[in-house]
Amino acid sequence: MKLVQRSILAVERERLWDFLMDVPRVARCIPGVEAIEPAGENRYRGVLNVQIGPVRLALGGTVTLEEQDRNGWQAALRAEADDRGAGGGIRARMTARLAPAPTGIELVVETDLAVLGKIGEFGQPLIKKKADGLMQAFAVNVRAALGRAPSSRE
Amino acid sequence: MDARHSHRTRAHAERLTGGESLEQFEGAVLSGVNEGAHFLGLGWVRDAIRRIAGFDPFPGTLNVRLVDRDALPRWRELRRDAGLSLTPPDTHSCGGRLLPALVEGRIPAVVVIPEVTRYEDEVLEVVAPVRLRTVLGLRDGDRVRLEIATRHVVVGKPIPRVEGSEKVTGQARYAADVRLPDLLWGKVVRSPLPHARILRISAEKARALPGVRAILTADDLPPVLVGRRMLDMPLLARDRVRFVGEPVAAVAAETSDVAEEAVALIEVEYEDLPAVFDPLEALTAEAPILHRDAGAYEGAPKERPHPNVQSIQRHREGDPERGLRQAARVFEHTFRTPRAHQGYLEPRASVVRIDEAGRVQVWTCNKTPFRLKEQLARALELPSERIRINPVPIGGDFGGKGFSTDVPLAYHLARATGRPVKMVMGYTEELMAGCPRHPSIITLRTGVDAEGHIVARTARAIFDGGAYAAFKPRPNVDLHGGHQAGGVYRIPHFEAESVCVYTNSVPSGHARSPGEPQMIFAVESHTDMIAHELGIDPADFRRRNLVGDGERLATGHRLERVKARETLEAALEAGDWRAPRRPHVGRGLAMSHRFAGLGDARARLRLETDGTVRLITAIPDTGTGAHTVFRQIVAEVLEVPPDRVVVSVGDTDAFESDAGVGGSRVTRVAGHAVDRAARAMREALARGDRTLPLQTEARFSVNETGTVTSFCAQVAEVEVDPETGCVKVLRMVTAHDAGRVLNPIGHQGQIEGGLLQGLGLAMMEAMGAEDGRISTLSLGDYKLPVTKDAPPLTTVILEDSVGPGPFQAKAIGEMSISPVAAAIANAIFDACGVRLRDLPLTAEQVFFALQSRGGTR
Amino acid sequence: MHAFDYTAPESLASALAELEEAGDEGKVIAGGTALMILMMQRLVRPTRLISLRRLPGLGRIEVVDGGVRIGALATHRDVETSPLIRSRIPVLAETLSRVATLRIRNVATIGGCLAHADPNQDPPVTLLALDARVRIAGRQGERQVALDEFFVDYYQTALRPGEVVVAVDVAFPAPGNASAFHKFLPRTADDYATVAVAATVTLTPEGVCREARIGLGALGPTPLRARDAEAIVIGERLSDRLLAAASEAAIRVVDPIADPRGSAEYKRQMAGVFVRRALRGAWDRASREAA
Amino acid sequence: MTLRIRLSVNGSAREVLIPSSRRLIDFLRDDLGLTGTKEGCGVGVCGACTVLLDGRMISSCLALAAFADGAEVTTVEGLADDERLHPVQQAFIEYGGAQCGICTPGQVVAAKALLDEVPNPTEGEIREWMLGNLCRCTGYYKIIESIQKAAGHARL
Repeated sequence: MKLVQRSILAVERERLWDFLMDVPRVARCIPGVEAIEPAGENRYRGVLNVQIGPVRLALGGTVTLEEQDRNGWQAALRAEADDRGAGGGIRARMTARLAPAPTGIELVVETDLAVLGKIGEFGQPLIKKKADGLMQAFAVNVRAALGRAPSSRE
Repeated sequence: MDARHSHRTRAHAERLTGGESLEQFEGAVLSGVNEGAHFLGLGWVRDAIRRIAGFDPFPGTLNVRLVDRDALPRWRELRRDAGLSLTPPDTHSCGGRLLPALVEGRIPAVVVIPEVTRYEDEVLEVVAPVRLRTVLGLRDGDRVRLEIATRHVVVGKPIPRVEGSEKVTGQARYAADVRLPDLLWGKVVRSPLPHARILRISAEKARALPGVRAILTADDLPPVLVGRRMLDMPLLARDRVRFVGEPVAAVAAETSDVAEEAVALIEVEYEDLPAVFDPLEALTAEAPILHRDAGAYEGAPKERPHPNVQSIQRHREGDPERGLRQAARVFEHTFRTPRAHQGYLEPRASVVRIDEAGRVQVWTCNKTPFRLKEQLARALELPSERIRINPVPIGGDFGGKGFSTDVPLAYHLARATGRPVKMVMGYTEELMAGCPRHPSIITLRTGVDAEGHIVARTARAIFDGGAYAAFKPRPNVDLHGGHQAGGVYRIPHFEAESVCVYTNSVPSGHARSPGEPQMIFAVESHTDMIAHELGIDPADFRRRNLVGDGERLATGHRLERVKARETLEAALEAGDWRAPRRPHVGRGLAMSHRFAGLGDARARLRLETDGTVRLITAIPDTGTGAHTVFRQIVAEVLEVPPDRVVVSVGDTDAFESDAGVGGSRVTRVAGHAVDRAARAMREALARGDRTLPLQTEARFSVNETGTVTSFCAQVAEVEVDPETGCVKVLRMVTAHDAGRVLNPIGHQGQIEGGLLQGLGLAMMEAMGAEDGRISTLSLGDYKLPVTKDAPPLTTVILEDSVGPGPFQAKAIGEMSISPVAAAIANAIFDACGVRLRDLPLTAEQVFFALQSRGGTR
Repeated sequence: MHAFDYTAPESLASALAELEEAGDEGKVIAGGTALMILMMQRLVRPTRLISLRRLPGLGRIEVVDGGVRIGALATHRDVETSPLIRSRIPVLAETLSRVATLRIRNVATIGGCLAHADPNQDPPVTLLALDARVRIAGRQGERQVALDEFFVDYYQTALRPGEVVVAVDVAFPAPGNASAFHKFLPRTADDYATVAVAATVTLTPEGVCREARIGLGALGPTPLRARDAEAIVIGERLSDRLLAAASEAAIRVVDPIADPRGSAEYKRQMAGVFVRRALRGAWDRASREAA
Repeated sequence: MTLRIRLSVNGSAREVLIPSSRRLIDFLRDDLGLTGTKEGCGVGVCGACTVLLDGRMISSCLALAAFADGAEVTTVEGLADDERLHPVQQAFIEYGGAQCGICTPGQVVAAKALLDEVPNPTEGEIREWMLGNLCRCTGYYKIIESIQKAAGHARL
């Protein structure tokens, strides 16, 4: 399933870029992410906790920064995580693009998400909705994180 | 059935009020002779009458002397051959014979013929539940009219199902019910990805789980490929997975819970490969290739214009290009149908035990056990004598249960553990990795002349075959759909191309009337659309173009004894085609035809010392009622009461080969085998061969379709809610050119079941998928019709004696499913002017179509 | 299924104690029709299962303070066939009779239905329109929550850890009040609703709407109230224009997801149609009542 | 965890030890060998696993065996009275209510429950009651007819 999240942030492109390339920091903007740690070059290990009512998933896996094109202001990362208890997981490829916008920088995050195994059986439509919600919260948190930073112009 | 029941069956009523097998005799009442009365005094005779005739006999007979001397020779013939034998319980008593009859057209009775009689043979003794002299006020010399059931005393009657009692009491043991000592449970790890390389499988955690007895991956198995015809599928994915749900590893454990847990603990690392899900995209130059060299697979068709083609099938007659050029008008429409599951309620189950002698004992819901044995021999690399498929009833097949499925895995798990292994799929697995009906994209292009005659048609059908062709049994791995592109019409110039395509989706397989509901939906919608464009009533347009006696179908197949027109007219009449309609109500029409199936079958009969006749058939019980029909055939030929015939299914040791169930073959092919075995026995008995047990055996094989087909015409009446688009099917009419109906209960059951499956395909059944992942993974999301969806139904049976089966039977199992969707789609158009070209015909589709047109007309 | 400890305490107090002790690892079960599926799918794996099935008196349906109190353990079928419900709050019996199949209704409990908080279920839709209140018990005692504050998100409620639903209270309809429930089932009769709408309307003797509530099912992350639509009809007389305005207002609050029962856009459109139908249905009944 | 439960199955009292996670259907089929109860969809939709728990029909695939503690369970094996079939069973044989037979145990159990509660149901009542018992072979017509006939028989 494909998800697109757009948000406009009133920061310099460079600053936003540097923030986004700091994977452990940016990952904390996704609600439910815990304990992100490096696991090799451009690779990180971590856990994403997701709750949908009684269903609580602890998706443990890796995030790999696959592409960093600072000239083209585009990056891509790949996330693979599984919940062994349930016997399922997610695969996501996310691309982030930064483009100038009248009131700041537009951050466009495109996610191609696959929900695998038992978790997928729970109901793809609902999971899509949840993932969409997660990405929205992510955008809000990024904005907040940058806003808190001292050099913010907001 | 009473008036409350809007569903009625004309054939039933006709049968009960008399019919062609009743012969008229007239006699004069006389008194004095009372041989029969003595006979009736015997308890076993009374019991037999009760059983056969269904009444308690009045203890006394009415003696009648035939009046018409000309009728005497016929009566003597009947005395000798006809009726049901009354076989005594011991050899000291004398037997006799019963002929069911009606007295004065209303009182059920039997004519009793004791084996030894002293009196003249023109005297009949009639037994009824009442004292006939009193009830009819008869005196000696009075005339009495008798209708005697002569031929087909058993065939054609609504005999209840042979195995009914086991089924209603829960005693019938299906594959999943097989319990063996030391049984382990097997489960499969399935691929979560549609197309990927397998990098690593680690099973340490699973292996460490208490109760786990074996874990197998492709590395533990021989590199064999399996398939019903084309061998393109590994037992477990080797290096690469090609669809979500493909087996990657197998586990055996002490309980199913532990096996399930182990499955979750097995870690498989994959590397994604580009995947393709759309069959049209799969045929482009850039498409990912699923199988590097599919042409090299055993059983693969030679023609392969693109590496992702599973099979391609063409029909060509005349000069379609010229035909289209010369046509007054040309119409082209494209239709789509979705992936659909057979919906049987018994998920596939397999049990394998390797016995002390090293033989592989198999219990599985497979409808073609003898072919399964051959498939297994190759898959397991064993001589076929080492494999024995034990018969079990099958909880619904509808085309889906012909593949070896989990049996090879269960075998390897049994071998690895030294214990028997049971594998039962959950319904989620059925929906994810069963063998659903092929989704299709069908384009029809038809040229019509100025008088409304179809002169030419080209058809292109793309069937999404999924990741493997292994589930298809046809020699060319194709579907039947292509050759039905001409429908029931006379089309001189015709070309059809049907292509099955590899995609990264669950492999498609056969489903009741493979390919045909898809194609008939397209053909019969297209037919209606042309009729409307031409301003001709859809029934008239069909009348103009229906294939006639001695004419050829579009494929060039010549037909005889064609009843297309009669079938159409019967449906129109029963469906009140011309009656006025309320607003938002519409009627639609659709037709189809189908030949009875081909193949080979065997049957063995044993007359046992206790007088029972045991039929041993190779045909498993899939619920169609085949065994009951076989019982009737044997009873008819041998003139014994049907309950004297015991039907049992032989395991695969019992015969050399048999084509099994499928393709509307059973009554025609296996029925003939049974008929031949019974006739052989009758001849043996006639020769005076009385050494019991007496055994006969017969084989029947047919490879030519022949010139007789069966037609079906249906009328649907629907009501559309213009605010929601919701379609309610108000009633259905289904008319069948049925040949001779051997068992009206079973025959009607096939019609009704097929019709409701057709309604499911028309209205709701569609497997959703996103990126190759089936999204309707339970029967809560994938809906099958329920009691309230069965519309009021009128069935019209046109019976006659022209079928290719025994007693002139035709095929029925795959007849009623195919026209339903088109009949309903055409009715929706008639009701609200909306033309739907994609199945299912959802309320949502109708709603948005109405919206875009700005309301109903 | 995974292994777990199972207890069936015989008093509410001990059930609550056990639940508290189990903490995150515990789950209560009543009818089990929803939880069993989640457990079989391995998506919920409690190590302690506390059955409420033996709790005495929790299945009663009784008159309390001008209304009816339905015990959490009352099954759908109990409510559907209760003479009290049938005579006093017929729309509730009607709603329950449309849920799934008899086998499920024989087992699934009202408390379980509310606690499961599946936005596709039918009873909350009507209970919202009836302004029901949920009674909740915890170790600290009982509390009441209005139903429209009870549902929080998909499958999520205002229940705090350690709490269970013990009853739902529904007031008897006032004079001039009537309700209607519409479940749109374009596929099969045992399906979840594509959309479900319940409306309740109280009319003055002159036919003016004094009070109205609209519940929506399968149209968002929780069962919803269409408050704007309610406000539009209050103080008005029935007309096509009024119904059209109300249904447009209702469409604005829905946020359905696409599933095999329909696309999001179709569900939105159907929300409009069925708000209209339910309002009209309730209105017609209420006017008959008033007449 | 192992539980001790007491229950009656088809009239005979039993006291058994079961794992607490045992489903009722597995208990009946695998522990007691009562394989007449079938598992179809596994999610309570199809009705193949219908049994009666204290006279009420339920999906045994969605019930824990523990739920049957202290209760009376009736399965298809318990419908016939000695050798005499229940009228519903008899009618299903005679009127073609059974074809492949996999849904049949659930159908006859559900139909028995119906006739116990509504001895003389209308066709509409039959369709409503049997809504949750899927059949893929018959198209339901002959099931409905069988139940009507059984009701008629029961009246005699």
